[in-house]
Amino acid sequence: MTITELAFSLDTFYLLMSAALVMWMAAGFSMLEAGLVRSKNTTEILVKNVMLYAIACTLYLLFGYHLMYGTPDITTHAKPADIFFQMVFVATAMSIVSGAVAERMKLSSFLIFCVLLTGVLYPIQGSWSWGGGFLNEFGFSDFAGSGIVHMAGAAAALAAVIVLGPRKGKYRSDGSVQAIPGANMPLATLGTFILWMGWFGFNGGSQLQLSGAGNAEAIANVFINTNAAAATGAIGAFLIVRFVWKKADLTMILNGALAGLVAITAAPDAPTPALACLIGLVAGAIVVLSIVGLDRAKIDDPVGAISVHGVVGLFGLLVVPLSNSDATLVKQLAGAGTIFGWMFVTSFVAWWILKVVTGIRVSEEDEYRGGDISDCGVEAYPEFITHKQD
Amino acid sequence: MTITELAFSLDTFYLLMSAALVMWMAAGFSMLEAGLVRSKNTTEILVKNVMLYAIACTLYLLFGYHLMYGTPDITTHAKPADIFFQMVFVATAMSIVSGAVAERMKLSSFLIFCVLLTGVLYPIQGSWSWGGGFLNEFGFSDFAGSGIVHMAGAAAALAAVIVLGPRKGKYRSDGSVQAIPGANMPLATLGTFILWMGWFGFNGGSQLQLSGAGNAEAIANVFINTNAAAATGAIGAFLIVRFVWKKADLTMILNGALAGLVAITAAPDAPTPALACLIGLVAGAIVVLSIVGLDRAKIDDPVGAISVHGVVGLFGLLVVPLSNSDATLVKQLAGAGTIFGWMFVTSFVAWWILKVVTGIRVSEEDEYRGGDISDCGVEAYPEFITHKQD
Amino acid sequence: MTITELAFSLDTFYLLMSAALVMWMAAGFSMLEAGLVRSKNTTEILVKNVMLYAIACTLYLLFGYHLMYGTPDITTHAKPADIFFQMVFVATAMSIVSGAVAERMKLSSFLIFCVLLTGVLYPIQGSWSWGGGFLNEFGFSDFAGSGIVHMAGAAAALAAVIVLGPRKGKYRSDGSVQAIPGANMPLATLGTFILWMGWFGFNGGSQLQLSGAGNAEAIANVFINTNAAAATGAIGAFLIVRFVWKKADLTMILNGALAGLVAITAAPDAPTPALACLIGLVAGAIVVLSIVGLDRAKIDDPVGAISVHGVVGLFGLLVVPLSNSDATLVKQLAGAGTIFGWMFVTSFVAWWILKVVTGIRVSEEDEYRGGDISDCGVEAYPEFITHKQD
Amino acid sequence: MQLIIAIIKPARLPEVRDALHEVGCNGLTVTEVKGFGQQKGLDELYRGATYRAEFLPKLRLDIAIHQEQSERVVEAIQKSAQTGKTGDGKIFVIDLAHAVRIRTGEVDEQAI
Amino acid sequence: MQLIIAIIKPARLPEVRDALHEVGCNGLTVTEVKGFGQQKGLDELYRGATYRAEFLPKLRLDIAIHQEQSERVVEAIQKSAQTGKTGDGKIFVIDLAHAVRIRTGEVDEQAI
Amino acid sequence: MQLIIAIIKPARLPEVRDALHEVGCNGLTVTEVKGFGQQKGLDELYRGATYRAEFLPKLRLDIAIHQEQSERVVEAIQKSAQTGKTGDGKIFVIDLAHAVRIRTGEVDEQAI
Ligand SMILES: Nc1ncnc2c1ncn2[C@@H]1O[C@H](COP(=O)(O)OP(=O)(O)O)[C@@H](O)[C@H]1O
Ligand SMILES: Nc1ncnc2c1ncn2[C@@H]1O[C@H](COP(=O)(O)OP(=O)(O)O)[C@@H](O)[C@H]1O
Ligand SMILES: Nc1ncnc2c1ncn2[C@@H]1O[C@H](COP(=O)(O)OP(=O)(O)O)[C@@H](O)[C@H]1O
Repeated sequence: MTITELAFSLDTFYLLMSAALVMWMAAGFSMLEAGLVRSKNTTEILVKNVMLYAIACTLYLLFGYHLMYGTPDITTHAKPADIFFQMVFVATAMSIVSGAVAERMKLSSFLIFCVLLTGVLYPIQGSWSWGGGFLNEFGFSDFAGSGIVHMAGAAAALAAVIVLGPRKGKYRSDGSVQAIPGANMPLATLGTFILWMGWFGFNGGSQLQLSGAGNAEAIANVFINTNAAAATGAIGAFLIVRFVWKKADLTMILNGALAGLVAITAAPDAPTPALACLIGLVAGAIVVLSIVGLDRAKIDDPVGAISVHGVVGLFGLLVVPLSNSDATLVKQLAGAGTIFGWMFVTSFVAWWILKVVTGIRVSEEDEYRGGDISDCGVEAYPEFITHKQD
Repeated sequence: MTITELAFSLDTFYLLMSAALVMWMAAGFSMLEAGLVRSKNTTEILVKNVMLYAIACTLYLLFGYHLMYGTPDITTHAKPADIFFQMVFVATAMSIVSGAVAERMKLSSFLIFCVLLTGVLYPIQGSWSWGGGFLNEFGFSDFAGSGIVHMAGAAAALAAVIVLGPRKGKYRSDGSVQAIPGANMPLATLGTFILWMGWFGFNGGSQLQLSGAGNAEAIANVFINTNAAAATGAIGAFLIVRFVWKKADLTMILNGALAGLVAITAAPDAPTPALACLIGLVAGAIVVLSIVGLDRAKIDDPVGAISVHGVVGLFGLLVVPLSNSDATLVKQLAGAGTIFGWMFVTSFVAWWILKVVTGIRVSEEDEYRGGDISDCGVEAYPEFITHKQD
Repeated sequence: MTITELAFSLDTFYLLMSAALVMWMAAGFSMLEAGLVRSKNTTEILVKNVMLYAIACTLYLLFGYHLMYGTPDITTHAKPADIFFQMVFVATAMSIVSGAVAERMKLSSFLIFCVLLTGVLYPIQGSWSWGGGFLNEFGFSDFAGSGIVHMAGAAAALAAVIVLGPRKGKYRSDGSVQAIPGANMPLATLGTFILWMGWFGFNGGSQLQLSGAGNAEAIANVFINTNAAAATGAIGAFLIVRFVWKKADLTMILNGALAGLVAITAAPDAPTPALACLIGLVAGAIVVLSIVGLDRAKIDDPVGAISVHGVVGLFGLLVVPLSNSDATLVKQLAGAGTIFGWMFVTSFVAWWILKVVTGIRVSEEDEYRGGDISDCGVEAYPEFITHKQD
Repeated sequence: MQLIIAIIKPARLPEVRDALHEVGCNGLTVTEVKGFGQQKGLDELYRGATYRAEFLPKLRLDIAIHQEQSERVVEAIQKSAQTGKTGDGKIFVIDLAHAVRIRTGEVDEQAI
Repeated sequence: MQLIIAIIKPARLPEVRDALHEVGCNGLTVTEVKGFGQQKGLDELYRGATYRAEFLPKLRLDIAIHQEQSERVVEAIQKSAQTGKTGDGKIFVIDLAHAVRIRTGEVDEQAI
Repeated sequence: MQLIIAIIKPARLPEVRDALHEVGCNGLTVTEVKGFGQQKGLDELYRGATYRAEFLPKLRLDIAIHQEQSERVVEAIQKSAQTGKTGDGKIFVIDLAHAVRIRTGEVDEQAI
């Protein structure tokens, strides 16, 4: 065996393990969202999450990868490993949408959009940067996808929420916000930890090559910075909720950790640990303010997906120049604008057409009874008595 | 350091990580089954799952491995890694049984059978193929255990269910089927995702060697095909339930994903991605029909284990010739028949003896009250009011 | 590429994957503790677990690592990988405390102590052995931290519980023990499986180098022994509860598995599998007796953390001489005493000062209502009716 | 009109419902309650300490009926709910002053 | 004094509460119950087998009031709880012999 | 015979049960209910928006007793359930027309 061959084996394994960790994020999104919706919509959000992952993988495998990368010549690792790794990313983008539209979107419309996003919209957009297209040439820098994956998904989610409207009862007639607590905090926490763990694959794998001391150093940096930003993201959110509202709102802290992860994703290899901590801390603060702000603007996002992945994704892109001297604020802004514009406009049109043709919102009665009974036939916790009304 | 030594390290690590992922499947089975039984039997099914894993590991480590493989001469990786990897497989086989007999089997009888299966029945059967025995020489092909692990476990489960009978109340006096919904859908979904993730270790590790470009390519194929079959399995099940019953039955979709995984396990390295998708899709459809069919035949299997692992395990064996020209339908059928016959007959006799000697079924009153109180002393959710009756 | 460089890459990856698995243990502790407290304190224990991980990582990254190891010269793997791996260990130590003080400790005091333990107490203690200090020179042997991590955490927990007192209602006026069942057994089981899996990183990574046949052999041994001890730990606990109380108490079995893991951690590389099984079996038995004993002594530890990590951690240290001829009982005792003394005394003083200055216990009314409402603003399962009183 | 309040063992609900059906009583309201009486709770065990679930799960049925049916309905419940073991429960009968069917506004005898 | 027992659809609680408020009735006790009557349950589907949830979720309101308010309160509930579809529920009225406010020990008319 | 309905704070159940025991009353049925009255709900906070849990958890005790015990039992409950803070609850007493013990078929005074 030659050393090149062994390096090939190692790099393939490294990518496969990373991809398996990203696959695991599908479970994370499922649990996070299942914890943050009301119990009457829990089965339905689980169906959406399983199906979106299944559809995303299948479509990207059969069409999307080709659309995004053509037929690249890969020599350092086995090509299927590359396809698998890229494939699980698209599911992440789609998972962001499912959270934002939870509790009122029709299952069928959601799945149709899922086909569109994972088979067409995301791959085209991805080809511009990671596929070697014009954004790449322009100098836009996004290491593991703060913009290409997270903000892109959030843009589609924002379009969806605008077309769809808020959940019934979320905004009172006097304009004030009605809190609608999710049904299961341990699930939401578990989901966040799963995402946190999976992110080591998401960011760590994005170096794409492990062999060679430089690569290994870079990946080790990615791991430590990813973890640091998540940790300080949680701390940032905690400090704000503790001082502003005097309560340690768990769901905000979880969103803070995720915000730290999203923010560092644009350049997890470059910052010093201290800078990574700072980026996470600010991201954790931003996400809390953004969630409250969007709520006031009547953008009803039950899990905070648009804030976590969209607002903080943008923030992540904009702080890349702090650690990467090749990147400039202008290039980052231009790239972010291009991605957001494409995803938002195409998604908006798609949702709007879907709304006109098939409808995208469940009937008022089904929304009251919950998607579990109307769409899935079984409740998430059929044995437990729940407060139907309070 | 020589390159052989480094390859040895890499291969050992690869097997250990794979084995850790398979170990993780024990958690997957636990959560899946805990989600699909009623809350009054949840603690009990958790006890069974923890104990079966503990017993399986201990017995296989002390006796089973030797019975199955003798004292093989392993040079490409550290021998304990091999033992560990093989060890976690036997727990998988036993986990299949626990699901099928849930909600009515006595804990003590279950654990006694567990000793028998993991210490004797499985290792003997495994030695015929993976141990280099007659099935191997005959040309029976089963890459990672669609038959040797999954169908074998399902055969023992089927024997158990026949001897044990259905849960009280499952079949009405007029012969119609009474649905008995599981108590916790998020747990069932989490369990499925855990199994899905663990399966990368299950199938990916079964190549047994990573070093060398051919091995790395094969493993990368295994990963992508495993994921593809699971994804299309979910889609296949979804399509059927959606068109036949108009409802997106989550538990069927989950079973569909698992069916895709079981089906591809017999030959995950060989098919093209498109063929893997097709195998998964058909498996997802088969499993739904099989679950409904077995239910009509009054084979009461609360989690669908016999359909997922048995019926689809057989299907997986039979489609091996599509991608592996060395395999033939006749050889696969003969192998499947041998494994099924051995496991079913020996298990049937064992269950029957247990039934006569100690009894295998809880008393009617304990079945009504649930195994949690009678066998474990504490309910799974002691604080939550549940519908005792509806 | 040279072979040294490739080994560097492999070793870095091995450490990073191990560290990711240890990070995953944070989720395990969260779920275990969330399952074993009453539902009214579930959100609060989740907040504590997320925040302690975040704080531990941040402080250890910025100060603790330096305090413990200085600026070591690491050549076999990337230094950030080393920092990351060491960093997740400190979170484990702190997680032990959170379980023991659950349901009555003020969130703010807990977090202040967390800063102290992870930033100062643990690193100083760790420097004595793993940092190359006097315990190391003295010949104290603790491979992966039965004492340095687990017993150290348990010592701080014991000090906390003594200063804090038991939960209201735990001990009746006649001195008898009132059982206070945890709210969610599946979560506790999931948590245990997560810890079990993560422990492969905890112990497996502690070899610190994978390349080289000797290292690979050692790590494979670590994996198989770690698993064996956990399995027999569960069996040991099961046998005791089954024969003494006639009930298969799930939470004791889970504690038994964890006890096996803690016990083997002091020397997982050296024992034969049979010895590892024996160590686990005894550990599983010890932990049950210790839990009941501490309960009688009115040390109220809702999750059994002091028994699992402290009592069994000590046991693990003391059996090292059975498999490691360099270790002696005297040296182990001396080391254990030093660690325990330092951690217990400093923690006791810290808790005592905190008690005097800010108070460490929630008000009686808040304890009755639960930490979720008073500290966090939202219940863990806001929709489910729970028995407030029985 | 009278209101019958029956506290029964949860397991007997199907039998009681069928018996009520036979005597022509087709409406009822069920509440999950906990009962305390001569029947002793179960000892449960958790981490080596036993604890008694003192309050046992029962169902409470509320059934409004016409005066003249009262005796027959009470008898039907008593027979069908009986297991003969302690804890079978109680039946209480209360006089109703007034009744209304919300859907139609019908009152008293018509409303039941 | 009378005790009004109203079985209503859960979705109507906010309307009923507002209507009660308007007629000056500010205390009530709510119980989650399951109802069985002319309204048919929903068919649910699980693993290919349908099952009917025969008992439908309802809320039971208990409201103690002064005799003279009785008619108005019953009317207020009936109007506000009505959807016109089967299953709207019933209102039962019972005479109260005695009432006590635990906090103060006030009795009867004062206690309500 | 009378039926006493007591709405109490959940935390007082042990005290009330002991008090009932002392006055010789050994059977009761407990229901978890939600109460609404002068006592204001708690403000909870979720994601920056406050929400009020308007209905507060209470327990409803139903206790059937002999007429002559009535006064003593009501007094025992009132004393033991009292905390002096708003929300302590109410006690309502209703006349029972009839009672049956399901296990034995005993009726009225014997049944309680
Ligand atoms: N005095 C009472 N008032 C209200 N409910 C009662 C009373 N006595 C008994 N019950 C209810 O009836 C149930 C059965 O009573 P119990 O004394 O245990 O058995 P039995 O009715 O067979 O004598 C109790 O669990 C409780 O719910
Ligand atoms: N005889 C009765 N006694 C007690 N509760 C009743 C009775 N009849 C009906 N109910 C309650 O009223 C609810 C509505 O009754 P139903 O017959 O379904 O519709 P409607 O009141 O519109 O005729 C039932 O679900 C049940 O809770
Ligand atoms: N008119 C009423 N009818 C029925 N239940 C009532 C009534 N008024 C109060 N309650 C019950 O009593 C509980 C306590 O009443 P509240 O007015 O809050 O305090 P207090 O009894 O101390 O004046 C309420 O939560 C409710 O369950």
